[in-house]
Amino acid sequence: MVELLYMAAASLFIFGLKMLGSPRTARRGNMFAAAGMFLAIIVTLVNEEMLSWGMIVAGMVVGGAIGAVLALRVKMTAMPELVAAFNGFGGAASALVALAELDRNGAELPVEIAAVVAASLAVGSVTFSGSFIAFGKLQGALPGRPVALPGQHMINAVLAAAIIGLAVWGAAVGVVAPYWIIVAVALVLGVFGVLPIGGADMPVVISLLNSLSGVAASMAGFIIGNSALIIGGALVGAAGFILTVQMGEAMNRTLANVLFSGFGSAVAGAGELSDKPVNRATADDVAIALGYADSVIVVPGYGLAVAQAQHATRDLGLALEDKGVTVDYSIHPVAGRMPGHMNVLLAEADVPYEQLLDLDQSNPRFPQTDVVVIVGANDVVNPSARDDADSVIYGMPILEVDLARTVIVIKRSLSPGFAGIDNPLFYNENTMMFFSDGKAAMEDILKSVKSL
Amino acid sequence: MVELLYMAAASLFIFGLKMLGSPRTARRGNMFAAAGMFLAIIVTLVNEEMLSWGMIVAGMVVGGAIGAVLALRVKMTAMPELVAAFNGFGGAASALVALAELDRNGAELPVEIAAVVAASLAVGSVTFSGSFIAFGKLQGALPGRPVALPGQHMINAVLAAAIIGLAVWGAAVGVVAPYWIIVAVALVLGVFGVLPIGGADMPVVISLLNSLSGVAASMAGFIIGNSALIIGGALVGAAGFILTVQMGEAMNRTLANVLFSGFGSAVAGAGELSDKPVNRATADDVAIALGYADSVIVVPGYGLAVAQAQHATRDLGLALEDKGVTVDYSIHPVAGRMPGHMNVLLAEADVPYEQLLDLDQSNPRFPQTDVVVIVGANDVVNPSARDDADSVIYGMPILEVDLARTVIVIKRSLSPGFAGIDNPLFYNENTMMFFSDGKAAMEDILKSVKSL
Amino acid sequence: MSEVFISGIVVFVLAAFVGMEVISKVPPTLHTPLMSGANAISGITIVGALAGASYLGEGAAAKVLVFLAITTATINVVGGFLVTDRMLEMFKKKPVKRDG
Amino acid sequence: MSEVFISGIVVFVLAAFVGMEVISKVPPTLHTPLMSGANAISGITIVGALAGASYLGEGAAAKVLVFLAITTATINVVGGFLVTDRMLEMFKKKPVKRDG
Repeated sequence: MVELLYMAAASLFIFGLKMLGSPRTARRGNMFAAAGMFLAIIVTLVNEEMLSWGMIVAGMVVGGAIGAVLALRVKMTAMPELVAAFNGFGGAASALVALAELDRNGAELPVEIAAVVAASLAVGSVTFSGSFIAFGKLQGALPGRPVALPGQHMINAVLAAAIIGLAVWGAAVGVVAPYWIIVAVALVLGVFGVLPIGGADMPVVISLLNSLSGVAASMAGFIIGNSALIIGGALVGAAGFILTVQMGEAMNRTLANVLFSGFGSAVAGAGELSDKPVNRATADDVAIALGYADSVIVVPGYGLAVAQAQHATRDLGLALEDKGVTVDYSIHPVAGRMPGHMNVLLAEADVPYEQLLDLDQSNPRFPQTDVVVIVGANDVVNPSARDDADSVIYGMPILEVDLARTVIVIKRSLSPGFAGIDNPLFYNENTMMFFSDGKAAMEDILKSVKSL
Repeated sequence: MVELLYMAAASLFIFGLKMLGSPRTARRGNMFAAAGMFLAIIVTLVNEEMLSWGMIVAGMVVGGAIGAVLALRVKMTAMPELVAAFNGFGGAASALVALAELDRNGAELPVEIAAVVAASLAVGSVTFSGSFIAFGKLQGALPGRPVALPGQHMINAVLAAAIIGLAVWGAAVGVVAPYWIIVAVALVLGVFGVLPIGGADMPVVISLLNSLSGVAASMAGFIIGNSALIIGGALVGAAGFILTVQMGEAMNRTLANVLFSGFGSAVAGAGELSDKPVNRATADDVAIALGYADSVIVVPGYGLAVAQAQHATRDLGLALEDKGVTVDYSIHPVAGRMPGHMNVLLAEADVPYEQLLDLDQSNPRFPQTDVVVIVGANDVVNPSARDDADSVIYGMPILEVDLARTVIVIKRSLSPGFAGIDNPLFYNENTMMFFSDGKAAMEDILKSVKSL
Repeated sequence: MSEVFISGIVVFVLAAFVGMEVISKVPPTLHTPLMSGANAISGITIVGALAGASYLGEGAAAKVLVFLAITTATINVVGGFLVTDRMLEMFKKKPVKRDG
Repeated sequence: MSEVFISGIVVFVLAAFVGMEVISKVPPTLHTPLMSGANAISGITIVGALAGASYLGEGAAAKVLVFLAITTATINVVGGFLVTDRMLEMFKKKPVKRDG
């Protein structure tokens, strides 16, 4: 009976995930999944002989309060950090469950159970420390650029091999020590694994950590023989994996390349910045170009989130629409710091769903577009990815904004994007550079547009 | 180990089914699934202590020979019959497995096993007899129109209730007799269930029987505790169910309506045939209309299959293309006697995949099409479904051929389609009726087109 | 209910989800081969028939049942995969010989 | 390997298939809420933490571990579902107030 109720909970997860995939049903889908979780918790509380109600209530109240405050207070621009943190807590919980089981049963385990205990500890710990490094990078407490020791890959490979060796030791000898050492090593591996990854690759990293948190939960399910954990974890593991692969494809890079290339580390790709002249523009110049256009497409990037410019951007869009200009928004799959990041920000600013174009919808439109406004995006509009076979980003699908009649780039300076390479777009004849903070720029342009 | 190999076989089934869903990979997908089956069979033969090699070899040789001959000899027009027959054999096999287990273990079973034995016998037997009734209808040995006793639904409901009663008896008392009676009753139910269903509803019936053959296999899997059967059967059961629902949607009818309405029985919907005049046309008239058109769309229906007219139709299409006419083919989801039936026939005649349009692709095209040629289709092009709220087929999505400039209907007579209702299309100003057998008509028109 | 039976239910439900998801977006053109391929997969019941053959006693009834089960399941499996392949071969033909 | 463990593997594989199929066609716009909702589901490990609480002995280490497990899992579950709902609420807003 318990098993069947767990299966019902897992079915709610499946329906919920499925519904999360379509705009019309997404919110109900989330509620389905939450209902499944509620069911699974109730079943567990009723079924087990709970000896420690005090601890359970305390843990759930503390955890619930922290979770609720974080969820309700977070700014939409900080969503990637929050999801990273939640991933980290999930990984930690799975590792802790494995440790508690180990504490209870001792380490003399059948070999397959020893293996999943080790896997749960390793994956959970990597997820925990890796997520909090990602959190630190996203939040600005740690540098966003790749940070690596010399020979970092070799070090990481040794750490991974050490975990496998420790798991074999634990299974063979049946003592607890190696498992605790696995936790320590895996925590270090999580740190060393994420530190060398640049900010622009965060969408891949967050997807991967999400997937790993699912795998850790699934492994914990094998330890305690609980199908709800196995199914729920496998669903998330697989879903996160698919998203990770999709993000990699959106950058034309393999997962291994993202994780191990130290892509965008200053040394690797800095190249020389061109000293060709650029067309500098003022807010008035930009306002004139926009106000007299028929069609405008806005291309937002992570800079928009940093500058909190989503509302100002939408205000400008509305003002232009009042003047009869068609305004749309083109969003590259890896724009921002997690998959779909820009969509969330623009949705927060009440930009209607229909105006958000994806890569495939956007590219055929640029040649017929009068003005493209780029706010805080760089590598995803770099024509080198299409034209320059020597470029490190060659082959990455980009938004081909250079085909539009006029391109306006709003940027603080000419500094390169995370890929560390120059962007020929900035030096084009039909490109106007407006050097400013994103939000201030939008407000200034809006003022000028209104006085046209 | 055996379980894991079965899981590998099941994974091959899943990949195979997935690949069958896309034209590029379909053939490889079928081979994947076949490889999974081969693996499952080998694993079973190696694992079990086979005491009866003679019987196994004999059964597989006889079955394999029959299957291969049927598969390699069948005409493409007879594909629905063949699939129906294979469904029937599959259902029979599952019921026989259940009977053999019953014979071996006796009838004193745990209640859940008793339930799946009864389910396996009932579903397998209904699938067997229902499939062969469908086979007979499709093959012409039985009348295609609905055939029903007075109070047929009531009789069937009583039979279904009897099966449940017998299952309870079997589980409670632990004797073999009720199970054998279940087989007998279910065989009758299969006959009575399919006889009242008209030929035009066969796509739904075949899908449903397909689904049931999967369910029967899955139930047999529960009896012998074999996950390969459970998974394989559940996959087919679910896939067949989805197809059944899609076919129902393509007719704007619920499954219950298809199964229980006796739709198209002459009594229910005959209405009066209009005595308005029609425009009769000769092969020469048709050839002139076609030869001087810019765009032609051919709408095939079951009549095309009956007349074996697919090659003649394609020859005419090629001749028209030689004259610079654009030729496409619009296929209604329930055209023919099984889902996708017309596509298979036209593929057999080498019509390229790209020229086969589905419902959604077709309807926007008709208003820009010069001539539509309807061969052996009727209800799926009946404008009453759109215009006449009193029609029994009102609301069914149709191919809106009446929006084309000229419509040519090739038909033996003015007799109504399976829905038993008149078709106002035939009396339209811009409709030309060419009364003839489909194949002869195509050949005559081809001759005339060549002499244009 | 035995543990095996319950885990059977879990497996059944999950496999049904997989079946639904995998199929729901198949283009109508492939419906016939899809159905006939799925039909062949439902012949997996042959594994049950073969398993039945492994503990056959002396009873004639059992022998007949198992023999028929093996035969009908094999018809379904062999015929189903072969005819599906035959159909799909036609779909693959290139639109070359336009001179019909 | 125990039967339970093996059927766990079967369940794992099938659930992974379901997860892949369900996700593979999600539009980019919904990637963030999808990920955050999936993340909340991975908090199912709370069930393992609660189960751990049911056979707690006297050891202080075990108590600390289980308490932390319950707390972190609850953060993940509660926070995950709430923030997903908050995001999706924004997506639902109608494009009405065009006067900004």
